[in-house]
Amino acid sequence: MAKLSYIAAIQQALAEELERDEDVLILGEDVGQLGGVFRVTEGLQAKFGAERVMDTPLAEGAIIGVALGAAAYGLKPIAEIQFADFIFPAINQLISEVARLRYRSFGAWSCPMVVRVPYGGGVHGGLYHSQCIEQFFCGVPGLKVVAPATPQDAYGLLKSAVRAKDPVLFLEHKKCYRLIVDEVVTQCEQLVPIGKAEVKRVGEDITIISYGLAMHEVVKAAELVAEEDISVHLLDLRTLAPLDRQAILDAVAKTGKVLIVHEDNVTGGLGGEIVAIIAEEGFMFLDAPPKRLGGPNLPAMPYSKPLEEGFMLRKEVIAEEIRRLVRA
Amino acid sequence: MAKLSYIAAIQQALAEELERDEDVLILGEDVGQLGGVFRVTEGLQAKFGAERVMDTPLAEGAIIGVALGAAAYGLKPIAEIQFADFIFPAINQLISEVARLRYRSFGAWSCPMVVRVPYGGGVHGGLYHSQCIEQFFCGVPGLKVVAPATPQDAYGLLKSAVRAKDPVLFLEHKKCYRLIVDEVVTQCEQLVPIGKAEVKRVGEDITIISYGLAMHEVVKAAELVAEEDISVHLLDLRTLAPLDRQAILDAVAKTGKVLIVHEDNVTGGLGGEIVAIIAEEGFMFLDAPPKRLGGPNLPAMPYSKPLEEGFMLRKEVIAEEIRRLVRA
Amino acid sequence: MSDEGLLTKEELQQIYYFMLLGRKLDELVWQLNRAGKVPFAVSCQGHEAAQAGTALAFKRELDWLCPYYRDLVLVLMWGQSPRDHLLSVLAKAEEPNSAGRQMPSHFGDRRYRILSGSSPVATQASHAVGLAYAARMKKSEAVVLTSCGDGSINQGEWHEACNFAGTHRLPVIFLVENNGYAISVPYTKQTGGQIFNRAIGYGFHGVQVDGTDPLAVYQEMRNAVQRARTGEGPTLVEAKVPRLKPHSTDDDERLYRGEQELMQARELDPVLLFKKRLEGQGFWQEAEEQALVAKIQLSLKEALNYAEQADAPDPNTIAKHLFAESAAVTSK
Amino acid sequence: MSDEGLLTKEELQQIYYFMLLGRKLDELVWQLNRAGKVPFAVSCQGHEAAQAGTALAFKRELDWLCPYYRDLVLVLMWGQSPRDHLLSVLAKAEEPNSAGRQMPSHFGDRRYRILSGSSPVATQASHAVGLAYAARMKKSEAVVLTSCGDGSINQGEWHEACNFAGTHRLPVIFLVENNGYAISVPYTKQTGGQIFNRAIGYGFHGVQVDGTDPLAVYQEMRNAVQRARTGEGPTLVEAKVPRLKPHSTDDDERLYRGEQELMQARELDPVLLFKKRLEGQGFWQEAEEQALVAKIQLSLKEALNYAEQADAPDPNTIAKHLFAESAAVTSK
Ligand SMILES: Cc1ncc(C[n+]2csc(CCOP(=O)(O)OP(=O)(O)O)c2C)c(N)n1
Ligand SMILES: Cc1ncc(C[n+]2csc(CCOP(=O)(O)OP(=O)(O)O)c2C)c(N)n1
Ligand SMILES: [Mg+2]
Ligand SMILES: [Mg+2]
Repeated sequence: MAKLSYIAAIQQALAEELERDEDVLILGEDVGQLGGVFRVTEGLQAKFGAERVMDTPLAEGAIIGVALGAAAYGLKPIAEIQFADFIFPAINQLISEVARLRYRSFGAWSCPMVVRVPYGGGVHGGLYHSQCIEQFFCGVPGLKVVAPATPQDAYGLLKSAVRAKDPVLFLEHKKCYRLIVDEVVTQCEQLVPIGKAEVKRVGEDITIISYGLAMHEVVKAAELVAEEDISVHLLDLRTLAPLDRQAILDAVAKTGKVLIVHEDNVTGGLGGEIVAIIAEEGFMFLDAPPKRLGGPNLPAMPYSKPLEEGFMLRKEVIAEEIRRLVRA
Repeated sequence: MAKLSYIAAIQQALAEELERDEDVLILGEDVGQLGGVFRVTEGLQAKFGAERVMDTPLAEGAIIGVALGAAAYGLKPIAEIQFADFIFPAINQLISEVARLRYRSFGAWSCPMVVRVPYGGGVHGGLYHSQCIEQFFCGVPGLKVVAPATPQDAYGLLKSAVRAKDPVLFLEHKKCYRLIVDEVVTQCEQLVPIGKAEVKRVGEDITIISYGLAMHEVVKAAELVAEEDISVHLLDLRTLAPLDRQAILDAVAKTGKVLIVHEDNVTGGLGGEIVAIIAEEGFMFLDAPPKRLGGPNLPAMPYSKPLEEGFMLRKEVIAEEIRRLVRA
Repeated sequence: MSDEGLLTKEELQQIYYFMLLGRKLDELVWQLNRAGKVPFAVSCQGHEAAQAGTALAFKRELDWLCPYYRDLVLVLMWGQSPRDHLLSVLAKAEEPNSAGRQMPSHFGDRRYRILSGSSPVATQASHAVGLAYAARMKKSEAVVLTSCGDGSINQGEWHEACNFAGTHRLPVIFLVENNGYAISVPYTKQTGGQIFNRAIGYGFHGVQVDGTDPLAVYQEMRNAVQRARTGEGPTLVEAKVPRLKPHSTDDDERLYRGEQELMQARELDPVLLFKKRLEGQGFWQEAEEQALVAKIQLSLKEALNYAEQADAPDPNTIAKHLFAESAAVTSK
Repeated sequence: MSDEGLLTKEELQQIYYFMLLGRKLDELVWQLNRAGKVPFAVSCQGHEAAQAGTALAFKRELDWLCPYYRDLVLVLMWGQSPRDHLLSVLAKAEEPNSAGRQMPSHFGDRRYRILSGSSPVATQASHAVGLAYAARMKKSEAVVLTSCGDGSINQGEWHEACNFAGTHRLPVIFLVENNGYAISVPYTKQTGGQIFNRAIGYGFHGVQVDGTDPLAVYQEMRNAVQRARTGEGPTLVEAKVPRLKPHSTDDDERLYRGEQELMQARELDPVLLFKKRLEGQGFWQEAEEQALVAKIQLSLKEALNYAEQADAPDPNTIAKHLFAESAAVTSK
């Protein structure tokens, strides 16, 4: 067991998968010689060659389209979109092609690929290097969307994603890369399964459902309110599509109160779907209205520091909402 | 007052706006000489010239980008995306540029434009000529999304959209074009305001929230159950973003039971957001779990008739759900 | 160009056979549409020579195809049967492209390395590039052909694919079937410059060819395939063809094409032109023609019979093959 | 090419002034970054001559600009001040591009017809085309300039814009500042073919020019502007420039550029080269240089002073200007 940062865990998983299966290849902008603008793929080109770890032209549509072609041939492409904000030129390929190849061919073709996407804010990225983009993909049938919060989950989910038979959008929170460091069991075949949420903290008074960087802020908020004898039950979704409905309903049943916390905009964010599932299927568990906490309904995070801070969710705000809900 | 089809109402609104303001221009694939593949713009090029009613190259990204430039110059572009399914090549322009120009320039620039988008199924369109695409845009701050169900609303909302100071995505249900015919007050300045839902049927037993073609199916279902003495309160959203929260809550308060019906996939569709608003803000009005009814979570409508029929919402299914909810 | 030496008589007759087969099959589909039996169809009419000349230049038991909706003759030569196509236009469960999920002419067939395509135009171009990249990486000799119409090249995706292929000198060939229209929009309102010239900007070979002449097309394609197979990179082939039918069965082309223009187009009918040429060279006779037409008509009748009796998709299969695990996805 | 006749001594000095101003301002910004006062910056260093030669060819009180993040000299010549730029790198409330909402060098200024841009590369190209279309429709004589880097031309959006402009022969000029890299990816792994050759495929004029030579650039741009202004359509100008700094302050270019290559790039420093040339022609003396540098440094110091003291954006304004009605959008 080693202490690894979130980014190191991802890198390790990539290296192991490249080693394990010679049909795995990585493609994206700057992923080769530079090792990616975040250095996730550092050293991989030197080790596995420029054919399997390839710098592509600056064209996200082609990155995904080429990956589809390679997958159809029988390879296992891992594509990197440099920043989530730049996934839109590729969204036609992702939605119209990648997500639909198996369905539209009645299973004759398939498209096993991983699309790695650094996303999220709090990194002085401004309007176009900070966005959450999960809302555009979680409702797309045929795609699975994964968003680990911890190094272990990042490692285990990435390995599962590479071995999956269908496309997986793998969301890596940029701010977690070096901030989150933890023990990780590596070199193991104990993969983290796609589609399973995990209770990250057991509690009695209120259930919080979260994922990604926001999950860590929730943990801090839970520690704040623990001093006031409020105990938080925390579910980390880990997979955003398909949602682990059973885990969501079980978590809500545990406390009867639920708060959903994510960095993405409230309106349009995944919280709406989660609340809807709870309201439809877990109405009898609820003893108070469910509540969403998320980014303001604005076009991503402004660049200037005070504006960015005004945008990001802080543990104090989460703690305040917890108190309000528990006392209501 | 004249009887107009949904498509004729749209055509009339376009003609009137072109007449009223010489800065209005129409651009899109086949909109000129042919009058559009659905004939929405029929006759407009002959009347207003090829400069103001222009056939563009087959490039949706450019259509929207060029419209943005024209809007920044001071014109009022009305862009047509031939089928909603083909909006994805333009989504980068719509989300990153059009929706954000005003915000990112702190109001120095703006982007008043209308993007007309024929959408929806039931027209033998198969996987790529049938899609609902509202889920990709209703959570995008800076965009307004409108989806009229009736000729009058189509007429009045389109005129409002052309005069709006900000971008409006105008969703026209293809199946409504010739199916829905009704009395329309035209040549009037009584525009239908963007952002306002409308009660289309007053009732006591259950509230249904819907929009677009599905709204008409709900009306039929309401007529079915009326014979069983179930009375349906029907809210037609008309504007999908921003949602008319007050109207939604009022409608729910009216009956305490709510069913949301749309053609788009259940998971990821707008129903999630609506249920979340109701659960968060109208919990006390509810005397039963809210419920969503929508398309199956599949990548759009298959082509073959039995499959398409299996996909589309039918009034019998809606009626059955109404009975279930009312009797629960 | 003299036809001699380039192809044998048998090969010439094979080209003609597939052109005629495509034409008759296409005509049948349009009849079915007019009879109300098929809700929608597109057409290959006018494009037959370009496609037949193209296909002949490939190793069709090895090479890959990412076609578009007009490529009936291409997919017939790559291996699909008229029955496959009729099953597809009738949206029957056993049609090989999509089991009735897609509109007709959205070809895809694993048996013949025809990658499934969609409706948004030009997305197949980068798929072809990815196949070519993978083939090279796996040391295969395979070459990949992808095609689209003259309007579709103006999509950003086509550009991205061409540049990717040019940068990596991949074994892929971009065929553009230029019929002068994208639905109603004529070339002059659609495309700046000449299509084949776009190749220069991507650093590979580009050529324009008379797409009504299957031999001219074959010759350029053969060169292109050779370049691709020997590591010399991609080629762009622009084949100029007439569009002999409206854009689709939904289209009314008289709204944008005058009678005279339509007549001119019909004079460029590649099937008639090639038949005359074969006759002129003594390679084809009226008796052969009649025998062939009869044979084709008979086989089409049988295929249609079969297709009409085949089952429509079972609505209960609607959720199948969304994912590998085929979990039942229900509309709840 | 002889410099005489092309431009007056004053114009030559004006070019040099803006090149030097851009350089010194850029250096200052990087110092601020290294001092921890500015979290992020990009650079114009190496691109100054291409931009100055370009700007001079336009009617900057009439023409429009859709620039990209390296275009500091362009926007200075179009009207922005060093103070504007320093306010922007410090993300102050009154910075004109975005009031601190965007990263620095995301230029936009209504006063000078510089249309606000974003980060996803190449989206500005079609905006420029739309401006040009609107200008022509409103019978304006305005010409539109849009620029981007050599990697960015491989985005589909750039292609779509070029084709649209070519088809409609619009008064728009596409400047590509080719510095041989897109972050770490060198030209050879990025671009098939030669950039200026892409123009042929869109049916307009394309030219490659030495972007370290402001006069060569000016001359080609002057021709391009004239073509645009007289209805002869777009031009693509590829200016070859060295990249004298890492991609951004976040980048470590030693990971992908050797010391020797960096030295070679420095030998192409356009500011030094142009200074020498002016000196050689007797248009510039060391004393003038010292006076100008002192003047620039003083003005930059004042501007910096002002900018540092200016207010940061008020977090309460975060929801302003989402829509015209400016409805308070709260995070509920
Ligand atoms: C992205 C996209 N936009 C629009 C359409 C609608 N559409 C289908 S075919 C077509 C014209 C294609 O013209 P061209 O490429 O010349 O091919 P042709 O049909 O003439 O062979 C259009 C606009 C589409 N399928 N995809
Ligand atoms: C669509 C998109 N993808 C990726 C990026 C990240 N990115 C920013 S600049 C850049 C390289 C641009 O290179 P080039 O066009 O040559 O311009 P240069 O910086 O060299 O002047 C990349 C990949 C982006 N901004 N937009
Ligand atoms: Mg065509
Ligand atoms: Mg560059």
